[in-house]
Amino acid sequence: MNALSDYKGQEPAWCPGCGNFPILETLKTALFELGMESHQFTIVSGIGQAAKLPHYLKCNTFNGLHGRALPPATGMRLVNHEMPVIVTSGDGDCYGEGGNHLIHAIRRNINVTLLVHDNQIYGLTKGQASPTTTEGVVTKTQPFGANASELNPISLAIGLDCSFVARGYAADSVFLKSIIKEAITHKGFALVDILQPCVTFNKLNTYSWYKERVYHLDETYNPYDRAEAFKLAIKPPDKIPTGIIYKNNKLTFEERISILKESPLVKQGFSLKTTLKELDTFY
Amino acid sequence: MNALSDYKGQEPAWCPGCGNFPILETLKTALFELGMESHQFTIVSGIGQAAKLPHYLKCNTFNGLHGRALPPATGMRLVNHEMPVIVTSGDGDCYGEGGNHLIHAIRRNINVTLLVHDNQIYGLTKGQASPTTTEGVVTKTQPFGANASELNPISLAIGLDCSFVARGYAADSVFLKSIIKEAITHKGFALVDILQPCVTFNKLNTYSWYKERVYHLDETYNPYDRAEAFKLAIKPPDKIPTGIIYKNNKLTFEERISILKESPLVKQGFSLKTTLKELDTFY
Amino acid sequence: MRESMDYTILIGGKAGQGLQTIGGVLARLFSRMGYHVFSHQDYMSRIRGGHNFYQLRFSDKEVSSSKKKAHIIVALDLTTIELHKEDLEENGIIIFDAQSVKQTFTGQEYLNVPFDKIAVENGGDKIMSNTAAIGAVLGMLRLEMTLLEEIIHTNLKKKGNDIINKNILTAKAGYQYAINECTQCSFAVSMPGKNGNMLIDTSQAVGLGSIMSGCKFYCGYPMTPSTAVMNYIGSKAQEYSIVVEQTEDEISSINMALGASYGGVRSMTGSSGGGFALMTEGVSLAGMMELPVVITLAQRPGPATGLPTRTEQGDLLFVLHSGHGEFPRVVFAPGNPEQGLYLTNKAFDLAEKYQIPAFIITDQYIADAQWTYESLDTNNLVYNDYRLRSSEGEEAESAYKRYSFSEGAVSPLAVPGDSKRLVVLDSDEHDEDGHMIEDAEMRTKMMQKRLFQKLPLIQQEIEAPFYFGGEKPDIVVTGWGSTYGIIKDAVMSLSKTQNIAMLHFSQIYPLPLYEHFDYLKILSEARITICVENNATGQFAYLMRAETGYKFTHNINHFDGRPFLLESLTGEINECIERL
Amino acid sequence: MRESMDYTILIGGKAGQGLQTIGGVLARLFSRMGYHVFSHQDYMSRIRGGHNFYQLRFSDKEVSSSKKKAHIIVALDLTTIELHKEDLEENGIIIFDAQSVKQTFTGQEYLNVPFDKIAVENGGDKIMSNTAAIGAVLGMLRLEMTLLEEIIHTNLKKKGNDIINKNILTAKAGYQYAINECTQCSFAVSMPGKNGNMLIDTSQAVGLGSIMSGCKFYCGYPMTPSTAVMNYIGSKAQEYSIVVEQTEDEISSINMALGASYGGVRSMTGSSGGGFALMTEGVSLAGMMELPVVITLAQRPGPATGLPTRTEQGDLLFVLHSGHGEFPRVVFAPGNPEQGLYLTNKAFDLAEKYQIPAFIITDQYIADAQWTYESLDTNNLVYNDYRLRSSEGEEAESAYKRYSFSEGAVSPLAVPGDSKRLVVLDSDEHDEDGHMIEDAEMRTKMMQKRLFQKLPLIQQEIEAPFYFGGEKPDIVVTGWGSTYGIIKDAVMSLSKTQNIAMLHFSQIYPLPLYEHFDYLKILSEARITICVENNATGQFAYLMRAETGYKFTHNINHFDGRPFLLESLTGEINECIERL
Ligand SMILES: Cc1ncc(C[n+]2csc(CCOP(=O)(O)OP(=O)(O)O)c2C)c(N)n1
Ligand SMILES: Cc1ncc(C[n+]2csc(CCOP(=O)(O)OP(=O)(O)O)c2C)c(N)n1
Ligand code: SF4
Ligand code: SF4
Ligand SMILES: [Mg+2]
Ligand SMILES: [Mg+2]
Repeated sequence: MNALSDYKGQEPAWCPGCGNFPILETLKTALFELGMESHQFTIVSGIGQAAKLPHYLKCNTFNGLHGRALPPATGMRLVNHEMPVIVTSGDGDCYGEGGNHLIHAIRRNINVTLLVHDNQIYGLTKGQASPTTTEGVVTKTQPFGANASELNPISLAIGLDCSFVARGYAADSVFLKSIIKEAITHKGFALVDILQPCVTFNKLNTYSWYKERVYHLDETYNPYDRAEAFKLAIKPPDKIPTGIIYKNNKLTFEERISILKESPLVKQGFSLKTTLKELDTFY
Repeated sequence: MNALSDYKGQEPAWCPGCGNFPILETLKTALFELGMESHQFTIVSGIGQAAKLPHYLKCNTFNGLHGRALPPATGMRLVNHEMPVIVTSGDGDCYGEGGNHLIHAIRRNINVTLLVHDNQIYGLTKGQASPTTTEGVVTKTQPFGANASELNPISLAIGLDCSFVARGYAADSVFLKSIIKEAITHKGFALVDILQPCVTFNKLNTYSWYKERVYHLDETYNPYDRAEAFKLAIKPPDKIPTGIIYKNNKLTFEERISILKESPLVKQGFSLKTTLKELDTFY
Repeated sequence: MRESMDYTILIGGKAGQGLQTIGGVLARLFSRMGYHVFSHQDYMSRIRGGHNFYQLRFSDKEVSSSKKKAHIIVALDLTTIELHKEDLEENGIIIFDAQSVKQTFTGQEYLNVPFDKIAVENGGDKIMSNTAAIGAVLGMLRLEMTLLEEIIHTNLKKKGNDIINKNILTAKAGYQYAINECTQCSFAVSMPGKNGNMLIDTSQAVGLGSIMSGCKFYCGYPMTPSTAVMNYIGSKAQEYSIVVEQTEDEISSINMALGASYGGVRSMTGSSGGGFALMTEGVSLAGMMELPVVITLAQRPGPATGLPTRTEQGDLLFVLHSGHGEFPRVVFAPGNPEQGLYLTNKAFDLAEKYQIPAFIITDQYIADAQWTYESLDTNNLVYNDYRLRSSEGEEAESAYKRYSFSEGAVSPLAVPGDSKRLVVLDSDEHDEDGHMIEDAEMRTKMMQKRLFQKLPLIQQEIEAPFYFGGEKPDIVVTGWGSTYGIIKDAVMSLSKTQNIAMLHFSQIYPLPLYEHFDYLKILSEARITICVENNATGQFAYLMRAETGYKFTHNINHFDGRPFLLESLTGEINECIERL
Repeated sequence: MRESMDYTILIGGKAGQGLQTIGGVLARLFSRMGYHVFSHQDYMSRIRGGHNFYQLRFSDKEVSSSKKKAHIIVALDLTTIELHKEDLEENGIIIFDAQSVKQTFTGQEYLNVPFDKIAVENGGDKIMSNTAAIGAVLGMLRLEMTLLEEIIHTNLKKKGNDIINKNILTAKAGYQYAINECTQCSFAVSMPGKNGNMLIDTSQAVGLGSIMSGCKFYCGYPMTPSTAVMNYIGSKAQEYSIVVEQTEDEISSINMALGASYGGVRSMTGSSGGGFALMTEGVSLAGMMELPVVITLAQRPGPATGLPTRTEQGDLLFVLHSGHGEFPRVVFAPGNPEQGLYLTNKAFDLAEKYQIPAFIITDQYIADAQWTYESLDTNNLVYNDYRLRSSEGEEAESAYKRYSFSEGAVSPLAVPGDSKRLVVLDSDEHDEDGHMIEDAEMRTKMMQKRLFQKLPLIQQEIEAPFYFGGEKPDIVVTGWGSTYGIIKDAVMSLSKTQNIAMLHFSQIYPLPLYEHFDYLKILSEARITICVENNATGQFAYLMRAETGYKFTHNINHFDGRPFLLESLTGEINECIERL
């Protein structure tokens, strides 16, 4: 790898001013600084604005179905646990359609880095409420307002004892970069919920709205205390902490599968001959 | 309603000694004591051993698909919020296949009582690991052992700020009955995770295993403190608290939908004539 | 010149530039004036940028398709000029704002209208440049301004008088600019001299149809192009007391809709391709439980995410066979808003009458396309409450069996809580009471009731296909669903020189009985039969062959995500004729 | 008496009583002795109680179906006697333990063997009563005990010598009891005088096939009757280094399998009815991404949960059209374990060769049914690694295009991380690089490559259907999948008196080309053609008509969740013949 520009992919089709732009640039820088070349990692995504990211960043890409990024990411890791896998997802993609996979990816503690571009809205489909949309917001498909409480991905993940739980803010590039780098190098499932302004459809959670609320967790904060992390996570959202909120050092899923000890599955050979003896077991 | 025997349904097809029997009897007693007659409530279930329950207890029944009990329960409540709805589910049904619906039913705070017969195993399909199976247990479909951490439904639900979160134990009928009664009368989504021995497939979490660990939360415990409840929920499982672990008094989903204020949807009439004027809006 | 007036206007630009507003206002304007209008949309899967267009045809005779060539092209950006200038009709004109497209064009066919400048000078804000464009188009056509003022009033009511007045001023200025500058404008606009027409698209028609059928519950998960139906119903939810709920996923949608149906109301859900795929298990559940539900499927090109904002008829066979196991269903595919309204009503009626899932298939093209009508017939709409809601006395009620054999194919469906009747539904095979069973005899009886007894009854309800042509046509052009309009326009124009007929199926499954109208005879006796489909494999032709054995002599298939256009379809039909 | 020896043993009892163990040991015993064995199972959806049975036929000639009538009924409970006594063959015998069924029966056809008592007296524990029963059956048949001792040794190795010896003692006592007491036993058991046979069911064969095809990843969610394949592969996972993962739901299964395939290994998933329905979106994804994956569908009666432990062929059309949009696939339905092994291997090969989803359809009946073979041919199995794994140098690698048009229908599929090639897959329509596009031209080209260019190549790979009969048969009995054995036995027996042939499809889609074998001609020239299906609507017949226009003269359909039995199918075929 030589230059940051080597990551340049297709021209983004996002709206001018979209919070996805700084996320894309930050991710590129993080990868660059980690020395990961385009062919050395894979980005898996679902469908949504965030999910388009791998087209805009040169890399191995599995841009699959809406809500279904984590299962292929898991499959990929299980057959090749030397391949770093990053998932870029949206709040609808990950917490709505894909909610069940999130729960179980956390349980598995598969070593995948999940970046949720959380714009608190369905962007690509034009402005419906997402699971993180603030209660009460009225949209065309929420004629009575978003009547469900907004999902708190941080407390959910801590509730599931997720191995790495962080929150970042799209416009806070330097800090976000440090979080993303830690998430990528963390051994285990890492969730980074990234607050992302959607300038077109989310008129509530704007750049200035976030700016007033977002703050950094400082060095004194201990992310290893689960109960304290939970307390922080459920505080009223007038001030929004960013940084690594919780982490632990569980074994990864890949580490717990004995047959993966020696080498990744994809590198283990096969010959039909070695299997012929199985026929004998049926006599 | 006259007698407990009025709830008698089909002959259960459960194994002799199964923990589902006391749950069934306890539920009947709770309903009886609450004065709810068979036609006055509905039980919705998915597929699994627990899901067979409504056939064994005379009532309005929607025995739907595996993992999909909560959506029809929600649909039912939305069109008739005068109808109490109870869901009987299994750990696979509810936390595995149905995990996404659980998250969002909690977010909606739909006024449904969810009883999860948590036998920490897939019973009906013959003994595969469920999301609550203890890490490491080997089964035919877990040849490398259950490698994911077991799901903690209590901390998950508290993480989602579920309106009512309780744990009961199948063989502890009197206490379980009191929990179920409170869950049914609670206004909002109520999750009761019921520890249920499966005498056929779960050789680890047996009656005696539970007996050694289960204890009652006493009056001094304050279920309204979310952070404390979380602490309790994540304690190591050498001692298992039962009782109401967390609750809050949020508005229910039904209450937040303006058009349901006056009467349940199913009682609101319809006449084609009143809609004819809509044609004019297209000129 | 022309026999009748028939103009096409294309408005092109980037997503977010408001071309839908321009198109929408013009379409509404022309229909209010009493013209017949047909419009369709072409847009990319992005929110800003790219290239989109809105195409509108208006005429003093009925029009039901789009043409390739346009008389006026409103170019909001350079790309529009580059991409569409070849499609300009003779004497057609491209209007554009040289300053905003950052290039100028000269020549007979170009008219530079400084939209932005007009907007700033008259309205005080560039934001009104689209209003200037609308005014300019009217000016080019030498039409009156009064109706536009009315529309500005209605559309901007919420924004207050100041905004309204500024917009009117801007529109007038654009209008005047075109009157003065477009010396080459030679459009001969005949006055329709009639009352205003309705303007409606098929998503609205399906939404309207569901409201007029007493639908009380709609749930769905956003997915283009199916969301439009949800949006329409949502916009009326308060007024007609309809619960509209966005679910966490499509699996929840179908199951929640079934729960609502069980609860005793008419309920509906809808999606597109992948979202519908997730519903198929629930479709099978509806089949087993015998629960009424209406499902709309707005098709888009697959497989997988495909071309999410474009059009295709690629899911017919998937819908027909969706869900494991065997159970009856009805499948309708409206070819225009009128059919959309009628068939949605019929879907609700049959779903409840026979306790089955009923499908309405559209696609992006027909979902968005606007048509005009003098009025829509509502006399053919029905509303019957087929539920068992009366009270009978305790004993009779306790004898209630959800799946009783005693009433033949359709066992009365009671409403839980409404009486002492216990309503027991099971996804397993069950007995009359609704409790699960395993014996072969009961299984066979239930299959007979659910499937074989119902099928002939349902089939009797299906009406003849639309037929247009003589008794013994040489050529029959057949289609289904969204191709209704285009086939009609093509066949009408070809019928001047050919003994050609049109056959169109909107009630697709079960196929209509020959008793009503012997389409098989017509087809078998024709020399050339062409099945036109917007898919690759000819799915309707496959269905016809499977059901009737009949094989079309020709197939015309497009699968590029775009709708058929009149010139090219006519050309392709002609090729089939000539090839023989 | 009989031309050849052909005995049926039925073991009946409650779930949990161990009748599968008795049946399994007897089946293994007979096959080791060199007999031909066919067994099938009938069980309820419960873990304890109810009524289940295991039926086993053994003969000195090939057998491939079950008969209704049994020669020996081992009744572990009263219900078995009550339900099955009518099905006893002439001179057949019901053995039971009067004490444990709590009733006694007298008469020529009953033999009371005190299983429990024998077990307690010889083994010291009632738990061995099934061993006593096995011994007794051998005694009734006057077969040797040696092989049973061997089997007891192998099966109970882990339990230690004490348990083994007690079981052997118990078996011998049961044996001796029958020798002494069954004076009415008149079974004439010919010695096969050959080597032992293999005994295998089709779930095992499919699992074995996947292992022998280099499958390295299996994921699935438990669902009867599909779980057996997962169990088999799971039992070998350690030895052959296969990751076996139970997913949270079936949506995850198909998507995880695709992720694994993308990662560079052969991968597989499977389910039944409703679980498969949830996979259909992912099937479409495989189609769009052109990712190889093998999917097994073990059918059971639907709709919805249906009869979860029973059998049906009700999902053929659903599979054929599953997934939105249009893309190629292959569908195989093995009719016996031999075909199961071969077709699984072929599915893996074709899936990877053409980068498509390949399906293997079974059903509960064929999944559980055991067959014997002298040996299975492995010479017809292939393993080719079609992935692009070689290294080319940086420049060439950076020019790699996942969906390159330059190699025709199939673009080389590289392995991410294996070289500098970037492997870009997209669920949207895409260009050669794999990046999303919206233009009509690229869309059309991709559809042409993905669908139309591949289809004829795939079709060339499909082999002729199995045909058994003369050149000009009067009667042709046709079937697909699990009915292979029963049709074969029925047609063999009818061929003594009729000019009858059998036609069986296990490579179902695409249908075989006529070039290989003109089955259409055979059918068209026959007088009576019967399509036998274990479903209500005749799905294969529908497919045949859609694809070829051919309509069978007769259909035999069962849909009661039970397999066909020899006597009744033969009867029904005769009826068709007589009716004409
Ligand atoms: C199964 C399925 N359902 C629905 C859709 C339509 N869809 C595409 S993106 C999207 C939501 C996007 O929201 P989010 O995930 O928050 O991403 P954003 O666009 O906001 O970044 C939806 C509903 C789909 N493609 N597939
Ligand atoms: C979509 C689908 N997948 C799988 C199944 C098979 N299945 C039936 S019950 C069950 C699991 C039962 O486990 P649990 O929910 O814990 O209930 P239990 O039997 O233990 O009470 C499964 C996997 C199904 N019926 N439908
Ligand atoms: S719609 Fe919102 S999230 Fe999507 S690109 Fe535009 S600004 Fe970004
Ligand atoms: S298998 Fe387990 S859960 Fe199921 S009925 Fe038997 S004991 Fe109960
Ligand atoms: Mg979003
Ligand atoms: Mg369980």
